[in-house]
Amino acid sequence: MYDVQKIRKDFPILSRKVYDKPLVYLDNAATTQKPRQVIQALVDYYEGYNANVHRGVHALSQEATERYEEARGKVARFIGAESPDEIIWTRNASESLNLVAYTWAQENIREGDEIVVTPYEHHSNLVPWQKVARDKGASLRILPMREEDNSLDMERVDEFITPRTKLLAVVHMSNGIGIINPVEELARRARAVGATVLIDATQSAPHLPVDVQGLDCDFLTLSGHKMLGPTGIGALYGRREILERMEPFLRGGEMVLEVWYDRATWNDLPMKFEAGTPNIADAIGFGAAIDYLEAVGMENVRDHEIALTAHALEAFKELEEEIDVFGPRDPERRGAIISFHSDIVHPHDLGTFLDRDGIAVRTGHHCTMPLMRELGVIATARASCYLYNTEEEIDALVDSVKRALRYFSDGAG
Amino acid sequence: MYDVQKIRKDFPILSRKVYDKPLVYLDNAATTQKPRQVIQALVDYYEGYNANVHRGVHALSQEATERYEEARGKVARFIGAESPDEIIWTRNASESLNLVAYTWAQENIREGDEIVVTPYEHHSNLVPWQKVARDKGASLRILPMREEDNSLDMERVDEFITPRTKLLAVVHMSNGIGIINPVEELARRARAVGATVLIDATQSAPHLPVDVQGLDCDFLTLSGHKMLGPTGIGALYGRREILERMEPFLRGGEMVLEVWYDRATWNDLPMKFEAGTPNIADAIGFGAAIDYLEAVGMENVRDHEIALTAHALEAFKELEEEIDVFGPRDPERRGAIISFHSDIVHPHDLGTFLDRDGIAVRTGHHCTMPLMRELGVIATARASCYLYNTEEEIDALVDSVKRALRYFSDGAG
Amino acid sequence: MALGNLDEIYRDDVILDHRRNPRNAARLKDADIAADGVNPFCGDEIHLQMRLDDGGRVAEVGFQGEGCSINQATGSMLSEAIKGLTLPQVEALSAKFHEMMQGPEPPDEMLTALGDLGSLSKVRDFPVRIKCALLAWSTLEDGVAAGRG
Amino acid sequence: MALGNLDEIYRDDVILDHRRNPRNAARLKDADIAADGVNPFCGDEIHLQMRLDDGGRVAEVGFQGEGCSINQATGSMLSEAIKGLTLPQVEALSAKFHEMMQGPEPPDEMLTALGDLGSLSKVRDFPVRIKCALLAWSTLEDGVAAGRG
Ligand SMILES: Cc1ncc(COP(=O)(O)O)c(C=O)c1O
Ligand SMILES: Cc1ncc(COP(=O)(O)O)c(C=O)c1O
Repeated sequence: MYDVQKIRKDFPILSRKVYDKPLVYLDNAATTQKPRQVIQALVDYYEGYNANVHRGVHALSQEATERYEEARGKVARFIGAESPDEIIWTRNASESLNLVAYTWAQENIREGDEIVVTPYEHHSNLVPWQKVARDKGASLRILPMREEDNSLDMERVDEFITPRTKLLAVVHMSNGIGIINPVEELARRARAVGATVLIDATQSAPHLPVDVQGLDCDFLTLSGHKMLGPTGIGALYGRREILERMEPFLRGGEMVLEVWYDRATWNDLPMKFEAGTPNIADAIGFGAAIDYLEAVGMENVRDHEIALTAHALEAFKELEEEIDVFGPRDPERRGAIISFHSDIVHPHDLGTFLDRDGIAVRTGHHCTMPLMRELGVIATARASCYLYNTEEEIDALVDSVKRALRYFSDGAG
Repeated sequence: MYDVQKIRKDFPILSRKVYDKPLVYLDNAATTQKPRQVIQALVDYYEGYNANVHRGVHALSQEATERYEEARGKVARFIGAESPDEIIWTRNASESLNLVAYTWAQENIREGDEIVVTPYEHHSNLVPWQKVARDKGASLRILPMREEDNSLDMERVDEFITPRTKLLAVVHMSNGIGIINPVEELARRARAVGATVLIDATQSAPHLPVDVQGLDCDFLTLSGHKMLGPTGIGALYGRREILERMEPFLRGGEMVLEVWYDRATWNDLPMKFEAGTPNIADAIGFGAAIDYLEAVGMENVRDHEIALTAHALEAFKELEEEIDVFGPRDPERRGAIISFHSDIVHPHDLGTFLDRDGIAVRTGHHCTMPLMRELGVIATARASCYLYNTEEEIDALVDSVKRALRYFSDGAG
Repeated sequence: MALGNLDEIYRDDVILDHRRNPRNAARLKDADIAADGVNPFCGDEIHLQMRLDDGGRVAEVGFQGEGCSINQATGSMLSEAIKGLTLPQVEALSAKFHEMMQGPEPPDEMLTALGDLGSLSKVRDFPVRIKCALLAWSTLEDGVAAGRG
Repeated sequence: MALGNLDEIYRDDVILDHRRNPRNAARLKDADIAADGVNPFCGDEIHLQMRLDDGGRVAEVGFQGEGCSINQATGSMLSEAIKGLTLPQVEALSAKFHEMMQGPEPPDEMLTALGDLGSLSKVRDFPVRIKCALLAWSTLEDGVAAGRG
């Protein structure tokens, strides 16, 4: 049985008050809270065995190295990678994407090639490709969106994924409006034309089971802080054959085998892509976050969030006149992210109102400006849930939104 | 009065035992231990106000943003930068160096230009320039070293820093042998020929007062974990005029102003160089580390370490026959890093012996393979001190080294 | 930091008036100075145009914006306040406004001297919203700096 | 993990013997297979050369190295152990050695079967040093793989 109250007890911050009201944290698409198990993993590291990894003969270094590499193994297993060597530590998903853009893409994209993305891309899965396209004389193609439910128009995919497609770089779950894209199908089509496939799973992997073999992708990105882990640690999955053929990205200590004044040779995977002292503590913390998620079970997380989504969509129906909720109505086709807009009150003013009720939502473009333009708005208010959120919290949100609408339609807006 | 025992009490790990012996941690050039104030700053963040920064209207996000930017201000003040905008957060010093290599250097280094470095460079301040030199048809010049005391031959500097010099990229304190280079003088010479000056202060800033105005440098690098801070956070100082003219490095969320499908504009400094969710917790932890160092006082740290160095050099004199200690004899010209070699026992075997006595030293090339070649060795054993080390610990080291020499010259080696 | 009551910013008569009846909303053609600003964190936009008279004073202003109440009200107030000022005076006013929003608690005389703009000092109690009140001013400063060459 | 006594690796007669009298130390000219390895974490080096006879068996071996006791002793033992083996047999032996060092606690028969190499199982009690014993073997494997083309 999924016991959300028991889960909540693991998160110290959830008992915090904001303006004397209980914190209702619904900003999980931006970053998630951390269970005490993760915080304790950091404390244990710094109090017990902090040392630089890989190069030390002493006991602390040995212990740190073991726990650090163990964490890499956890990430590998969590997404179904064949080997921990296919997991490169990065700072965040943005760095993971830039790594591919600066290496694989610079080496493989040529004039006339096309890079296919969706309208939902986070800036971090768009702006790096803009540079690649400009540097190489390639172009970006944007898959078309259907007006009705803001989902991809799968019937027109063949116009966009063609033999000219060299890279498909698509977001799995949109942080902007919560939609889940049919990435398996897109990957299949891209493979059929010989393209390389990158999946931005930054927003999906925290909330549903993700498996790189099932998705049949070449690259996949993760950010630890979006899945109960510490800030400052992310990962790039890369298929071994591809990583082995790639040039390194950052250069320096750890990633080399031998160095002379005028040249150097590279270390094996995964170190080849990791220059300098890694973020040891947070990698271990990320491992602890994965332990936590696996103990709860990703299927259970997903089921809980589907139920929350259904509850929220139902509750927002009452406000249909005043509020547009973006994305499909079917909770199976989306994450527990409710992104909405009202002409009565600007999202910022709404955000301030909710904040005073202790409710944390995000307002703005969510780093998806092109998507906002497609939706015809400058910004939305976005409530995003995680495994510790409850239906009562959704109710508190909806109640507060209702009062805000009254408050601002009384002329304040 | 400098009370080393009081300082030690702030470091939980120092009361740890290794193989039932008290830990003697002398691997500070690799990474330093953390005071409880830094660990607590991380816990406070995760338990009290963890949220994504900059874009939130809610209370947690506001609090996180304030503390995070406050930490940037602390780093700026610590090294005498004119403004927090001149501090770019990175993962570590290696990333800081690569940032300059991928942006400023790619934009400014041209065919025939020369990049001047020293023989002491850490791989992270050498391998990135090798790529720049190769990409651009430029070349690397290595300042000459004097045999006697392994210091730079300042009399020959003019042969190397010439009008062809475009960049001087030099380490302040060598992590390999502890020598402190006359970087002010080198910077002055480089400025005189119109070169840009980068100082790798990764190893010096933790141990002595460093001031970017006094050094008159354009870039300077730091790594938090080498100065009591968490792993995963470093900084690049860049003079504002230079940073403003530079293209961005990593692209994505946070570093943009406006994004369309086909183009984007950049945010102001420092965000222009920071893509995606930053390492919020560890930046705040880095700030706490700086608070700690400032409370002790960098002059006091330096004095303590000079005393330790003098004590160690004196103690090693006894072993002159069996052991070579690299670098100058004058403690004012070096950090508290004793790097040594003996023909009787390979550094690794020595490291294992010391480890069993609870003494953590590093053995190997210390990511300075070219320097090792200059010294005529493959590896050294290196004991490196910090503000919490004591003369008794040095004595324990020397005692253990003596016993090791006996053990291995009895035929085991 | 004091906890501001929502009414302070959302029921304030002056702010409400500017919000509902934005001044100088028409886009100026033949502007001497034009500037566009965007808040990178939320996407709010400001568009400003100015025409100078022969004495170098602001003769006409145009202001259009997309954004929250604070952003919109500030833009409207600014468009009135800068009329008749020389460019150095515009910059001095902007500095004064920044001081009111981010400096130490502003004295009453300061608020009175700033007229309608003084009402925005209440946004100080909503720290995350301060940047909403500053966007129009930083856009203005960019415009003046660029106009100067 | 058991805590190894230093004497186990530093006073072991077999290890000491190989360390002091390295076998096959001369560099082989006209080698059919040559490989060089370096441990990226410490800089230790291994240089291996092999000559094969007409039956594809290792006829002659050269081993030179710069490094710690474990590294040197392993290289010397390896250079003896692979003589007379076919390349697939060399690979099988390497796999066996890896298993002894990194697999579950090796049974006595395994150690006996491995001869001198069996003495290196004591390095298991010094986990950071295991890689010192593996460098020669991974260098060997690289050489065999490259030699096969
Ligand atoms: C002088 C010097 N430069 C650069 C570095 C690289 O620092 P990091 O590993 O934190 O990137 C080090 C670390 O050993 C160093 O000592
Ligand atoms: C779908 C998606 N991709 C990429 C990112 C970037 O992640 P990070 O900020 O951790 O680099 C995010 C974060 O908002 C995201 O939601």
